[in-house]
Amino acid sequence: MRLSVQEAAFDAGAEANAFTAGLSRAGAVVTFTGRVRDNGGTLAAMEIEHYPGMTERAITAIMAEAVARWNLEDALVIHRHGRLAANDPIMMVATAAVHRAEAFAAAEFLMDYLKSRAPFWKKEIRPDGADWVAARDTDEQALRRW
Amino acid sequence: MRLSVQEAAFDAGAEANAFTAGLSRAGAVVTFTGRVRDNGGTLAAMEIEHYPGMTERAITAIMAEAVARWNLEDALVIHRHGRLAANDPIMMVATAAVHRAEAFAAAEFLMDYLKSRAPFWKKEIRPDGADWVAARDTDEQALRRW
Amino acid sequence: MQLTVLYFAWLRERIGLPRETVETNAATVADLVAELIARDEGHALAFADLASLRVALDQQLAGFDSPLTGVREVAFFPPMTGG
Amino acid sequence: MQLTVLYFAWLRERIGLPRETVETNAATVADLVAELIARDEGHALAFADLASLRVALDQQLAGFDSPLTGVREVAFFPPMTGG
Repeated sequence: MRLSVQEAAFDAGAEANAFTAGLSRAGAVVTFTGRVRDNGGTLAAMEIEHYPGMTERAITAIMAEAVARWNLEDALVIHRHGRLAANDPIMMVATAAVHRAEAFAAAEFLMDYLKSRAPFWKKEIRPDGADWVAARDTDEQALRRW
Repeated sequence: MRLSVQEAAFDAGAEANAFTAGLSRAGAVVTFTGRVRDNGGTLAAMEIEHYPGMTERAITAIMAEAVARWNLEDALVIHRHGRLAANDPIMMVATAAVHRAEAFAAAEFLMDYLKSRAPFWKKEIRPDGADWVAARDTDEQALRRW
Repeated sequence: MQLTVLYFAWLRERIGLPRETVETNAATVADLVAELIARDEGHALAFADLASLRVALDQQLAGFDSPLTGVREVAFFPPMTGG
Repeated sequence: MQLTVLYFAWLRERIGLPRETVETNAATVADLVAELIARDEGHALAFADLASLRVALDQQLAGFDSPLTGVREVAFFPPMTGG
């Protein structure tokens, strides 16, 4: 199980390969990569603020819960903060399990919790201004299925 | 949308990166990679037989359905046939959508259909014999949710 | 009519060949299966449990009651195990 | 008691600072918020709509009715938008 909260960009494919290389019993690996949408070219940058310390605690707790609940072989979370450009990777999750149902469920669970329970806040910077991204009701609703 | 039915191994990370590089509006990329489990060291090899022609037709139809149903930005399926070793990648699916719910749902849908509706058959080769892998009831059941 | 009949996986192994050309007047898949079973013990054994078999007509999944009108390629195989 | 109070995102911008040290006898988060609102217009504006805010006590999510006993760090912020 590995967590990295970092400012630097990351190579999602290389991270997925490194994650997979350590597995032996896992038949299923699911990855999710979140990217900065360019919003039709109107986005100049995205700034991600976080709460150092709580971020790591919250995500580690969520990962431990996912590993136990779906009997994962391994799990990975990378989440960036700082200033990002359009089409940059923001974060990724990887889960490995014997069968696919567990790997998919755990990846979706991790994403739902990261969206609404990990202390990150996104700000969209446009040429004409900036706005904090509002939380989506559908993200809060997504938590209720777990 | 790209489909490759191939005997050669593939680099799942490199394929995921190439898939992602072509995207602009997609905020969410989900990948699934299926691997040969070593079954505690008892597996000598896995042989995958397929039905050339029908394989491509069936998967292309499933992909087109997924792209339309979840409004995907793009989709990728790679599936190998022939002789594979333990821990080899068997296949991968990648889906890209504006938001994560659609990317996850489409990837799971594609996997459920590939498992039970694409004409592949797996044979496990052990030192002491070989067995065709039996279809799992849970795989057939998984189709009913779509 | 002349049909190409394909076999895959353990069905192919039991029958002992991957494909054969069949001259038949069978109206449906089930009629064709009955003709194949009558051929020899290998075919009879292979088709002993139709519930464990699937059929595709011209590369489209079909049922055992499907008509063979216009069909050129019939494939029989166990449930798929891809992915 | 002395508390470190942290602010994030638009809450930090409205209050105009990322953290402050507060000397307080507030029993609960709600009591502390009432004291902060009384400080100045910036705080009052920032805490105008508690339903749009979240609170963490020593880096654990909590409710506005939570007691502050033993707590050293209180953080206020809008709903998270990670992932």
